[in-house]
Amino acid sequence: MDFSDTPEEAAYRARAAAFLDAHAADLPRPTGGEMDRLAVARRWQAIKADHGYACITWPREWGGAGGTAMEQVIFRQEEARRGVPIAFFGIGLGLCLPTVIRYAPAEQRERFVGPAIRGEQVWCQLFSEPAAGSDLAGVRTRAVRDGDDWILNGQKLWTSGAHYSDYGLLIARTDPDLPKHKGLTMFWVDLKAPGIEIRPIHQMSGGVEFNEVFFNDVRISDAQRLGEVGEGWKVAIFALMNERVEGGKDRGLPAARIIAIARATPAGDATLADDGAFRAAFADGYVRMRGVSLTRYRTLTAMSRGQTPGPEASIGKLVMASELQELSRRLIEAQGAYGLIDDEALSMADGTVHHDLLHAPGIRIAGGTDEILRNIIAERVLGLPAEPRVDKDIPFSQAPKGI
Amino acid sequence: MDFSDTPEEAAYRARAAAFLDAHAADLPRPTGGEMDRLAVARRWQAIKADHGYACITWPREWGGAGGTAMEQVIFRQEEARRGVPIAFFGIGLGLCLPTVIRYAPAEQRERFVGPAIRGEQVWCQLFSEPAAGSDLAGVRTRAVRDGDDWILNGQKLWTSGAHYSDYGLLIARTDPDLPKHKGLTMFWVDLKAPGIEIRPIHQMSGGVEFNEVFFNDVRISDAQRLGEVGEGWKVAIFALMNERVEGGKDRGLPAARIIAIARATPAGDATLADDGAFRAAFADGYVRMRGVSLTRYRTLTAMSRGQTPGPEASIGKLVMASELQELSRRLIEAQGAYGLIDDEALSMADGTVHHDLLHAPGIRIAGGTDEILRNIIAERVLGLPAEPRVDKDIPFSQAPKGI
Amino acid sequence: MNFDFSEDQEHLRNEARRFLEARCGIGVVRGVLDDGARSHDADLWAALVEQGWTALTLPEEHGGLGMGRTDLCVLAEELGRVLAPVPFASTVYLLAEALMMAGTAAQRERLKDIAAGRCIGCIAIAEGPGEPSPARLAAEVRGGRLHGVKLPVVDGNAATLALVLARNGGQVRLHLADLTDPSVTRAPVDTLDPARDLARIAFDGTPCEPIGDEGLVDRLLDRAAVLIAFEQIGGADRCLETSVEFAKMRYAFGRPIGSQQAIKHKLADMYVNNQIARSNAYYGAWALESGSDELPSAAAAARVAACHAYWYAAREGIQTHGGIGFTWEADQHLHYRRALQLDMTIGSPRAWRDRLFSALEAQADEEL
Amino acid sequence: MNFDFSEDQEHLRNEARRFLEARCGIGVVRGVLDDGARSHDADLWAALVEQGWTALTLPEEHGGLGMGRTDLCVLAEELGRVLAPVPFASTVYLLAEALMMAGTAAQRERLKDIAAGRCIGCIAIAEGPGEPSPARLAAEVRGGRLHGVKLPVVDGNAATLALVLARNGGQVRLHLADLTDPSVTRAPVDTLDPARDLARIAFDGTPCEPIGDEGLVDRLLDRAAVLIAFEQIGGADRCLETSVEFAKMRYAFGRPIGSQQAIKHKLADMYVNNQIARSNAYYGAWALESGSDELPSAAAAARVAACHAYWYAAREGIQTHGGIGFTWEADQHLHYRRALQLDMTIGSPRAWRDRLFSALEAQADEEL
Repeated sequence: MDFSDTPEEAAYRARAAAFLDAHAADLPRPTGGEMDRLAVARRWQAIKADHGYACITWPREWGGAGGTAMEQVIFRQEEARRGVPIAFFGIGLGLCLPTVIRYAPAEQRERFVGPAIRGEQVWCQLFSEPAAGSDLAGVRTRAVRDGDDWILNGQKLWTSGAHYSDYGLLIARTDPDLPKHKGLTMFWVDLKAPGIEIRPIHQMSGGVEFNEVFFNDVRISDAQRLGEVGEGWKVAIFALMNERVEGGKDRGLPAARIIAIARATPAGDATLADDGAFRAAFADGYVRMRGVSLTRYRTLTAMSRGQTPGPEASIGKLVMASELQELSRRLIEAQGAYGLIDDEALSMADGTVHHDLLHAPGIRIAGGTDEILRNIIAERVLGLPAEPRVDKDIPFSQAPKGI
Repeated sequence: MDFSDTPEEAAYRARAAAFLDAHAADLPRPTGGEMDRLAVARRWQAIKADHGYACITWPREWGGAGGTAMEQVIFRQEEARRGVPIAFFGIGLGLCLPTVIRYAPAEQRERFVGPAIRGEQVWCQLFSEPAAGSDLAGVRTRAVRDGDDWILNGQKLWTSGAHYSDYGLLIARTDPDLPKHKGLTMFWVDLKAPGIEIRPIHQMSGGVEFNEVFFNDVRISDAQRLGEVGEGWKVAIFALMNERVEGGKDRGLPAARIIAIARATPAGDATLADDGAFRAAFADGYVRMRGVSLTRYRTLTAMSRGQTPGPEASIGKLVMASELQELSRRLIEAQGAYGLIDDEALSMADGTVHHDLLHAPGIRIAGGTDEILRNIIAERVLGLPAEPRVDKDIPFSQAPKGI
Repeated sequence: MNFDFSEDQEHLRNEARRFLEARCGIGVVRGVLDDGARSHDADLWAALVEQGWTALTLPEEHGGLGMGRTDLCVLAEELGRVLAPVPFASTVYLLAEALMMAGTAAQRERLKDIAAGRCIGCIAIAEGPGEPSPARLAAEVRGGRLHGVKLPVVDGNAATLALVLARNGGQVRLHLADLTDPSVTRAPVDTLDPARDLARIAFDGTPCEPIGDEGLVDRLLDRAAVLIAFEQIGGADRCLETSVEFAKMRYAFGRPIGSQQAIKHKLADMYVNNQIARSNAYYGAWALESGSDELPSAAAAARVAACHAYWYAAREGIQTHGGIGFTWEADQHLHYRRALQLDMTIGSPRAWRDRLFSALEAQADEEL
Repeated sequence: MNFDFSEDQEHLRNEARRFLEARCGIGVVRGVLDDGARSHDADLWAALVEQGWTALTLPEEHGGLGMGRTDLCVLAEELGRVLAPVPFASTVYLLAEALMMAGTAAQRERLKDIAAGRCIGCIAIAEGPGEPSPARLAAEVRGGRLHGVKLPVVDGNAATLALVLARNGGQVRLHLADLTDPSVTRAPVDTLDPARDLARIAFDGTPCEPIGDEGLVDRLLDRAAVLIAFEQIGGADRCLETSVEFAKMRYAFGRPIGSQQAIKHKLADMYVNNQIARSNAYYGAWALESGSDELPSAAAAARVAACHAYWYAAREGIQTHGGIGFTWEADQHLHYRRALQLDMTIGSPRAWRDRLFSALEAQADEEL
């Protein structure tokens, strides 16, 4: 057991580091808002594309490097070490473009792949809806055939990045009289098309990361269809399978920071760091947070050995989100009434802990609720049987629906 | 808000107290084992029967006192205060005999009610089976018609007191080709009948409170049937409704005892009573245990106001069992390696805490598992919808079955 | 056995609920939440005063209605249900109680102002991070004048009269200080619950007078703990009701999410917590009303149970609602914020757990 | 990246598992459980010795195989799975480690006896209720002779050679004491896990010699914590497997209970706990093998996570099995008992949580 690279990995890491040292240092630091960050990210993406690092695991014919998943991970690690921008293109290159490459006609592939790899065009996914969250196949957005076109009507929800995206992958219901999973079809849409309205969603944490996207009689060509009519669920599964395995990133302050805060927080005649209840609770939370981080090394080891990590990676977010919520509450509670103060200038760690407390409920929901993740672990890792499904074999139009 | 009796309740309590003071003091203290305790309990039961206190809520025609549920509670409180024996007859008088009275022909009622009230005959219930625990209607014990008789074959499980009982209420499947709840019939059986074998169940706690009861070609008369053929489920529901509302009894040591133990347990340079982690955990457990006790007063208040308590009383056992498990583990853990010692002479509170730790898993299961109790609260108190049932409308013989 | 609210009290509850439904809809709460400049809803406050709510438990000779603390518990629960953005607890459970418990005849004259709505109270204890402790207290009275900074003070911007914990001679005790005095500087501070008022208050030689003895602050917090527990239970029950309703209406996989055990058992646990909290709070109410020796343990138990119940209900209420529950427009986060506000307003649950253990130790010593 | 067992180690595991399946069926465990007179299964112990398991990590010059601690982790996990009723941890993780870490040349000669199965070890620290603390320690060495009572001592009846914590001059340190000396009186005491040995040992002037310095006991427990964590994970994974299997086979309401979320999510949580424990234990194994400075925090984290995982798995394993899981004949309670035994054998999880915090504090100080 150790944390070292294999010789091949070490060699790749050296090459990647050399490239990054040569090119990443000159990147400007974004100073403004999101649009400024996007501009820098585009510039970096183009540089990576010029040197074959934009889509490491893709085949060379599509602009990739034909590399391994482990090489991709190593490159990301080296990027992260240097703080270069890596956001904005993940959904497009990870999920949308592989779907375009697989399902679109040749001339569309030619049209979209290059600009997407270079960061010139940004993609988002338009899957979730008000009534299709955990139950993703419950989409109600309608696509009705009209000659060589389709007319879209409906509402998508929780769309990351729609406001700066050029295109989106959209799943819509084309036949409500077929059973739920059978009446769906996948399309791509131009987000500048008439009839599309994008509204930001105001989150309880104060942030605005997601959008609602409304479709009012939006006309698209049948040429924008990806896969056969009625095969949308199959295409969606293909798209989502391409999503990067997310082991849950590290969340919350590092242990040393928390210990420093605890030592600075008076408690009785001593400090919070002397309080048995805090010490015990922190220790319990620490081993869980730490366990998730360490589990990622096990996942990487599997990848390094050429295996494909399975759904067991879903424990990451499940554990991290709840621990973050309880840890941040515990730190805030220990401040006494002062903990109520939600002001970056006054509260500990520049407000990070308060932000975590208000953000954690969203992490427990977004990208699979705690409950869905437990189902996935139970059914796909442990092999426990699924629950009875009452809506699988009846026409979607007749399936029971609520709000 | 207060804890005092209404004037009527106070008057009843005074009468009960006078009776108890006059008669209970002379009762011998049992010195031997279970059979000795049973003998004393029988004697006391007969005295109560002579004075109309044996079945306070029953109508006078059946030997009861036509009293209220609140009077029953008050009498039990006064009995408990004096430590008189109240075990052995609860299942018979609370559950079996009301069913006999409701469903048996007149001459059987005459035959059974008097001796049961006087404690001369003891009854048990024979409902649960290996494959019918949480899912009580899953009974597989077969009763096959043979002229004027029925032949019983099968196995009952978790039967309290079968080894000292004279009779039992038994539910059996009389038609496996009907749906699950429709092919059941209720009988009474004489536990001395040929073909019945009673074996004690050895529990993980070391105790023996329950039995397995095997039926091998046991022949009973159709006159022992209670209710119509196929109506057994209805009769069982009637029987179980008569079960006394059990708010969960107080479990574990009282707070003052636990604090004394904590003060006597060294921890670092001080004692466990000075340890922040223990103080916090104990406080959390205390409010839950205490909350259950206090909830019983609310239930009694409802009864005192003439209302019938509902399924909300099921929170008692749910909370108490888990808290008992964690509290006893915490106390044992705080002893360090010494906590491993399971010897009444050496371990705290004469071994009570160790007994609780080994007994708690059973409390979480017997009389409704934690999971079933949460279902009951969710469905019957909060009105949440039931889960889809796959086995309700098909012949029992064709329903999926496991171990 | 009579361990519940009386018929009269249930009548009072119905009246209060009707009144608050009409006057304290969620728009009133959001009005304060979204406007950083507003400490509370002044119209609602005026209406409460008019209804006699601030006068409910005050003696008749001071313009009060002379009713019991259990009656006040009823109002507390209803105020908690609707997230009322008013300084009721600070004024009625804390200031008025302090005056009634320990005020001199002259000090008690202020009760008339409370009854008439001319006086809003607050209690100023904290002076920065960490649970306050007498040893670390810096605020000091010298020559009858108060010096020091209190941060934060709940309802400190709205209040006219403060109870201030300060060092005075060798003692640490409460003082009454008029906040309209020019020596007082105060400003709002950002808070986790913007629907409630939070302030920084600096005293720079403010005239003040001591009230009660050194033990008053603890006795006062015990009493307030019971009343605030009812506010928490009101909020927690509201979260439960909303979540149950949503779980019946919201479908996934062709059936209500409330038919799934993950949701069903979560809501059952919420119900259990709320019942546990309610029963402990009833005992607290009984101890408060009857002047029982057990008030310290009863109050601490009520508070610990209520803090747990409200936090769980608010937290899992969001989770039950899924994505929509995480939006600003949904009301779930208002309870999440209020649960935290009530947790911290008179000492954190962490501190009260410890206090409960100490109270049980004292009781155990009594019994021996 | 290579954060997992190697191919060779997986091969060792397969061998070990096959061996234990053949030699340590549940009947072997119950044989010790049900017979108060037996401290361990001597046949199994002899077979382990013959397989070279006690010699695995010992140096070749003392008859050992010179393999690494990570290899020993593999055996620990397999022994934990099958609830092996043998004094392996006491002999190999504690006594042999102590001799290798700090023994004099003469003391290290004992390693040959361990390799050859002639010596069984134990560590004697506790002297009654409460986590041991140097300040309260009564056992004392006077003139090279040990006086005092140790209660309880895991494997104290089976052992031939003890590590005894005792006061010696101004220091509290470990000593080697031969338990076959006539000055030693020992007797079994009833234990929560009757499949494992627990003793009271009285020393009345027993010859002994110090081993290592004052810091040895803590360093030793850190090392043992990692190895015992693997035993716990072995047990916890076994509980999970058994429960999953049962939940697929056992039907209620016409479908497997494992299709109900109450059971499904319980087992998912069990899986998560076990994975968290495994990852922490791997890090502990790495720190142990590589001699990392982070061993104290890594070992404590491994132990805290493993105690939690095994307790949860054992406890909810019974619950998943329902009534049948509560019977003596079912094997669930053997894990419940063993989880408690391993929890308490080298200091409770309560004590180790505190130790983890202290270790993280020390690391944070280093980093600054």
